Amino acid sequence: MNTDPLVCGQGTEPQQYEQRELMTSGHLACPGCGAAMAMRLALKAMGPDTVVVIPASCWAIIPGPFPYSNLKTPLMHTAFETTGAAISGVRAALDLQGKESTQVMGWAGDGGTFDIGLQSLSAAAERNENVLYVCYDNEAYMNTGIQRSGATPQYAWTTTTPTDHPKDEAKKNIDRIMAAHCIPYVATTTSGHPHDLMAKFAKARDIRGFRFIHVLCSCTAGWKIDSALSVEVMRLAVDCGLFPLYEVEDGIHYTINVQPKGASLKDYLMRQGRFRHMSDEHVASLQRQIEREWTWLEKQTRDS
Amino acid sequence: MKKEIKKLPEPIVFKSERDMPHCPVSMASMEWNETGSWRYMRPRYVERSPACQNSCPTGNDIEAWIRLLALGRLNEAWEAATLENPFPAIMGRVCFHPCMTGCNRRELGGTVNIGALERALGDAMGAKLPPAAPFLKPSGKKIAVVGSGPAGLACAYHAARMGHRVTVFERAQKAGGMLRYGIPAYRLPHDVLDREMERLAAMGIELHTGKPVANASHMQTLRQDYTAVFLATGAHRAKTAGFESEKSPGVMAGLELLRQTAAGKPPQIGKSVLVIGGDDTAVDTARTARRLGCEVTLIYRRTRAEMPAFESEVRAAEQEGIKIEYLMAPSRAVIKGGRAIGLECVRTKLGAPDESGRRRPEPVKDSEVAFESDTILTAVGEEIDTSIIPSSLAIERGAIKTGVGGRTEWHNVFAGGDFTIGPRTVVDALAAGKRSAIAIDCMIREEDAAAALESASICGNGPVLMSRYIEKVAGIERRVATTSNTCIQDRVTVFGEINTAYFTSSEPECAQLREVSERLGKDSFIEVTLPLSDAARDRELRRCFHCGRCTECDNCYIYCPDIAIAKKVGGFEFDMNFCKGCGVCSKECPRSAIEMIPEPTEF
Amino acid sequence: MSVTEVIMGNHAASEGVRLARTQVIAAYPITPQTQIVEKLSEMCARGELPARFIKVESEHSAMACCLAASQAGARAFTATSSQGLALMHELLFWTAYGRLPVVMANVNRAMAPGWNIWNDQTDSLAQRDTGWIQIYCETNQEVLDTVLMAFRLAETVDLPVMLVYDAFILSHTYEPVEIPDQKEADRFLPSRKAKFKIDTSAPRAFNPLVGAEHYMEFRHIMEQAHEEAKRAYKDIARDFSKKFHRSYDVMELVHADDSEIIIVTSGSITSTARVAIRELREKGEKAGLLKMRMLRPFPTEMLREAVGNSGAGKRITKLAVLDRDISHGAGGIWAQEIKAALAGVPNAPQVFPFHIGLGGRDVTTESIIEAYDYAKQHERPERAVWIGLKK
Amino acid sequence: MIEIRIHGRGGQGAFVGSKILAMAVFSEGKFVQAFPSFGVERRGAPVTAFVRIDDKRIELRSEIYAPNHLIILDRTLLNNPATFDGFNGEGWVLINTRRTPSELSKLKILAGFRVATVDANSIAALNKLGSAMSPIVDTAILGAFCRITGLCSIDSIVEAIKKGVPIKPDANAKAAQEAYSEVQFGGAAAPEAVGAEA
Repeated sequence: MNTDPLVCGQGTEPQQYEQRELMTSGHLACPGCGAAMAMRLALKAMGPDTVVVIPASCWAIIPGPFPYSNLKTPLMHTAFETTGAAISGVRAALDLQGKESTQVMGWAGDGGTFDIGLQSLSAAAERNENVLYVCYDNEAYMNTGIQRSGATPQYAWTTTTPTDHPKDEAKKNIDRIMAAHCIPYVATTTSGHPHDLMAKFAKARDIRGFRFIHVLCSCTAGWKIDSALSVEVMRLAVDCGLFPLYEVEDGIHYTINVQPKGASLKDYLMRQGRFRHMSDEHVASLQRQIEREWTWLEKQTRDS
Repeated sequence: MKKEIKKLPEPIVFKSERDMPHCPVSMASMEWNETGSWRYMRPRYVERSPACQNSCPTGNDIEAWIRLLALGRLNEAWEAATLENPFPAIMGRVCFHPCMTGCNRRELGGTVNIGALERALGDAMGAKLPPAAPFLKPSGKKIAVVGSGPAGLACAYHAARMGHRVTVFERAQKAGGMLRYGIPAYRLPHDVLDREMERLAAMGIELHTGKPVANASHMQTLRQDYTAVFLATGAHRAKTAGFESEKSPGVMAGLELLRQTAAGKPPQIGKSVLVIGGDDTAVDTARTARRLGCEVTLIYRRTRAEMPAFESEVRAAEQEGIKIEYLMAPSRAVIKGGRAIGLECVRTKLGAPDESGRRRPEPVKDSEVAFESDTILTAVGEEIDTSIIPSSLAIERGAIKTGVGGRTEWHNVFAGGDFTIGPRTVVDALAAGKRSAIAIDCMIREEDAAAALESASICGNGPVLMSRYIEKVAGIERRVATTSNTCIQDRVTVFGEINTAYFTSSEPECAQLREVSERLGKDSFIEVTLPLSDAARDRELRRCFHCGRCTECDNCYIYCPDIAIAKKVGGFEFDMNFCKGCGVCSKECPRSAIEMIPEPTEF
Repeated sequence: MSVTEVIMGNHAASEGVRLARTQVIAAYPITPQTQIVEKLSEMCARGELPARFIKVESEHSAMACCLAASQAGARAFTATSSQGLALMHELLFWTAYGRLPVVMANVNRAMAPGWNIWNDQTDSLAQRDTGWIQIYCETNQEVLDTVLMAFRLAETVDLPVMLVYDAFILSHTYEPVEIPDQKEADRFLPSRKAKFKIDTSAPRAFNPLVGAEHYMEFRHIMEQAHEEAKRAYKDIARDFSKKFHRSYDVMELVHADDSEIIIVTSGSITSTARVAIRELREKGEKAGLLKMRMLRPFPTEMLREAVGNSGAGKRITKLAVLDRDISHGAGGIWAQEIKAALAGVPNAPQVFPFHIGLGGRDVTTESIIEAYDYAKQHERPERAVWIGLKK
Repeated sequence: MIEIRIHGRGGQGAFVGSKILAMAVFSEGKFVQAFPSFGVERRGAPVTAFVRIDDKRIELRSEIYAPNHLIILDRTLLNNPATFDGFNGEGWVLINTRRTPSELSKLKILAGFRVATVDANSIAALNKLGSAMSPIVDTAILGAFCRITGLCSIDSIVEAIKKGVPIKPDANAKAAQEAYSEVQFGGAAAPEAVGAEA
């Protein structure tokens, strides 16, 4: 796999991205929506023989109301906390119909994954269901108007963690939780790294068993950024080390895919309204967290 | 505003619940929903001049040919390169490449080695270069060009491409002027030059060599026989270095050594040679003498820092065993038997800056040094031989006085290159030749040359682009198209407009030099600079930012959350029915080829 | 050839699920339902039932699995009880409103707290508004037969069916059950043909956002499906009776001809009530019995016809409704339903509500007769009577 | 209708015993119903199971309050007066014990009852059913029960065991047959005398 995150747009040659679109225009995502980008790219990698299962989330709205859909693949909306179970059910039914090659892709937000959906996710992972579970993580309950979730970074503003008392707790490390299930594949990526994202989806597609991809997706409304900055902030999240891009295979083999370019954490934070109230002390504390995480991650990489 | 026409599906309307499915299930896509109405700003593809192009006096569309070369589209690359600048193989070798000074890559690991790439392009075409076809129909007009140096050849070339019949008169036995007689063959091999001359001949340009235009009456005849005359006889007269007994035998102009050597008849200059000067001619002289088997010492008044010669040339000279005495000024030739056998010099120190901005060398008292020599070669600059200028034409600062497009006071006589005032570089000569070709064409068309040149130049005062000129006069689009629906902007792309996230800092690929032993061996005028390896060339091609030009890198296409960018043959197209105006495409364009503009409104 | 075996109610359900050629089973253990899925696990493990059994981590996920599998075209089954059913509540709507013909067995167990694993119908009755068809069973045979009927009904009208039976009294009780052979079952229950299903060759989005401009229509369309379910049930019951010689109507009125006071039951109490009625009749009482089998769709018209005294010579004066459930603050749920169905019917009998046997309290013939006697002795009902309460 | 109540402790197999008995009786053409005391079974805790037998379909679904027969799988349960609740003494009290009926007849609580005994613990232990500490005695006792009551043949019991006991069916069947031979019922009345009217 080409792990150069910059390969997109760097050279002269057209990138030969998959041109087939499995998502249509006219959908209801906000301008610059990182989650919309993620779905489009993911489906390009997954191909048309894919069933998408979506719980309550922005993506429950984005595809459009009855009688429409913006996906050219089957899509089943399901209850908020059920993604892990619903994809298991679809998988079982398809297998019995001999459609074992059809991919089943759960597509849940951070609330539906880190919080309310963790139980059914964990169970499906424990059963090693032959499905792909995607968490598109925009770091808060955006669809309901920006409330904190287990994925919200520490010190962030949300409507339930106002600037007078921003979030006390650190972001839950869902990737370690999933890796601890010793499933065949866990990966992190962002919509700001399309090449990395598509490569990981393509890799996941060809693995049997439970696969988990965590996609950081910017939310212009919730992160309080200009829509044009949507991709840039995702890239900075990686380049400042806050959101490491890595893979874990079988729960033990760690690979770091992208080395941060050493962007400044403060620069990342200050571009976003949700962090702008942060003191230098808070920034320093977050920086220490980043360093701890990287120390741990690099140790895993060495040990595996 | 233009209404985008595209047949969109209609929304589904259920008149009765009987028409509805029994469960909530989709029946159609969302493509009825024109999210384009959400937009405040709209994107558009723009094309801006790359900084390199703007920095090149000829307006060489470097980005275009680098792009095409990287894509393996060699013929198109050649075509793009020779649109503005006729001689890639020559210029790749001899130009000092002001384009590289302008290159935005400088900020991220170092400027693109355009010179090496240009040479690679020129050489890639092989032994036979394709003649350039005229853009315009034959005009039936005859143009005389006097002098076959870079200015004359450029004028001839561009005039021929505009459909005129061109005859070039050259005093020397072979065409090329300073390219042939001023630049040593180890820098610009003669077969490279010959190839280019053949190509010009194949374009129908008549080259008459050994035909000096000796005097004013001769010139009068020309201006009667030809619709226009372009004078580009160059500056060949060596300036004197100003030391005592400079006229003695044993002292000769470096230029003369170069000329005779190029003509295949190198003079006898003995074993031990002193070269006086610090410019490229001085270095060329020194290195040529070295190749003729001499021990060479270069004497320069200032320090290395002030030396006008290219750093790389000076380094190469040193490698080749040429000794350089800095802060040393000649005071007199030591004469024995009527012949200079040595040179007395005085040490200098640097004083206050002079009018050139460089610190003036001042002699140090009682610091005389003497050098022995078989021959003293002077290379302290050249000047114009004004004797061929008719007396009715004004002379200004030692050169013929010219106006717009090199037009002299005689209405159909133009002049350019070293023959006129201005920077005396090969690339400037090429630019002057092109400007005059356009001015001559304007004269023929009875159009205002000043206006034409201004509108054909980048930002009105930058390099003049042939592509713009022919597009204006004949509507012929020769721009190397990037993407469709592009708004061409007369603006130069600055480094701040490059999205550096998409580029990694990388060192340029540098051309290797031939081993010194080989340079000074049997075939001592063999080309010193080696071509880039294919791999190095390909790496270097990929270092280009392609400032301000769409390369179809797919970034806009791949990020668009609204699938409102379609990939078409030869570029992309926005679908304004759906574009929500988020601006991601513009922000993420690595090279600033998309801009956001306010959504047009009728209110 | 069918065989008759002495099996427990839970295994009767399992046999029905096997005979229905169920494709996807997802379930979670809860007393007293557990033997259903234990048995199904064995069947799957032995290959007797070529289904996928997903051992989920909760009832909630069990229903999510089933509805998703059903959406993908499979025949899906789960079983639960009490707390588990309550945990599923949200997904019961998803299944019904998604029009997915999932079949679920619910073994009636009381709700906590206090912890009580014994029989009580409040759990399933509390789910009456979720859009599911609900059928209550009296015997183990009826449990097995109802599984087959439930799938056929569900797939005919695209609605999920909950078959309901009593904890322990049926679930753990061994009694003879005739188990049809597979061919017989297949003749009655063809394989499922979904109108729409998850299929990458015909991609559709299921359960999208439905705005106010369509939501009400969907509710109305589904309400019509419930009406259709009543008609379809009759056909299915008739066909079942023809093929298996056992008949199950939506309701059963015993001693319809001459009864004056009718004991209304559902589930296993019915059996004991049959004994009680016999005893009463032996004493000369004009006692009758009305067994309610279907809660949803509620058989309003049939009820009115059966006890509405519209026929000549009928004179049913009182209905003693035995509710093994409670909707606190409103009384017995069956009684409410029956009262509502009879509201406005001229000459309709008086409805006497009784609470009986809550939380596994044993229901004996004596306790049923006590209710009968109360109804007989009182001219009109006042508040609900609690049978056997320690006062 | 004949109603039988089995008293045991969790782990002894009272419920399985009731099921096997029902299956055996059913195989001889009678209607049956078998059910446990509805509760949370814990090893060692007192449990009961019930069997109803009738010539016609059994509708009654209440618990059994007046059993015709009692089967007592653990003699310590004799200490519990509730064991004999509702028992009218018409049928048998079958007790798992080494003692003979006559030895037990002195016990006040059994006064007036027809008592049969069998050392089911030993039989089970010899057949390796359960452990020495907690033998599983349900199948053995059924052999004894059918002998004394004649409600079904030992062959039907053996068949039912083979069909309905998942583990060690042969050892269980052997235990039943041994108990059938070894049961002591002290020359009491003929087995068919009880419940014949059912």
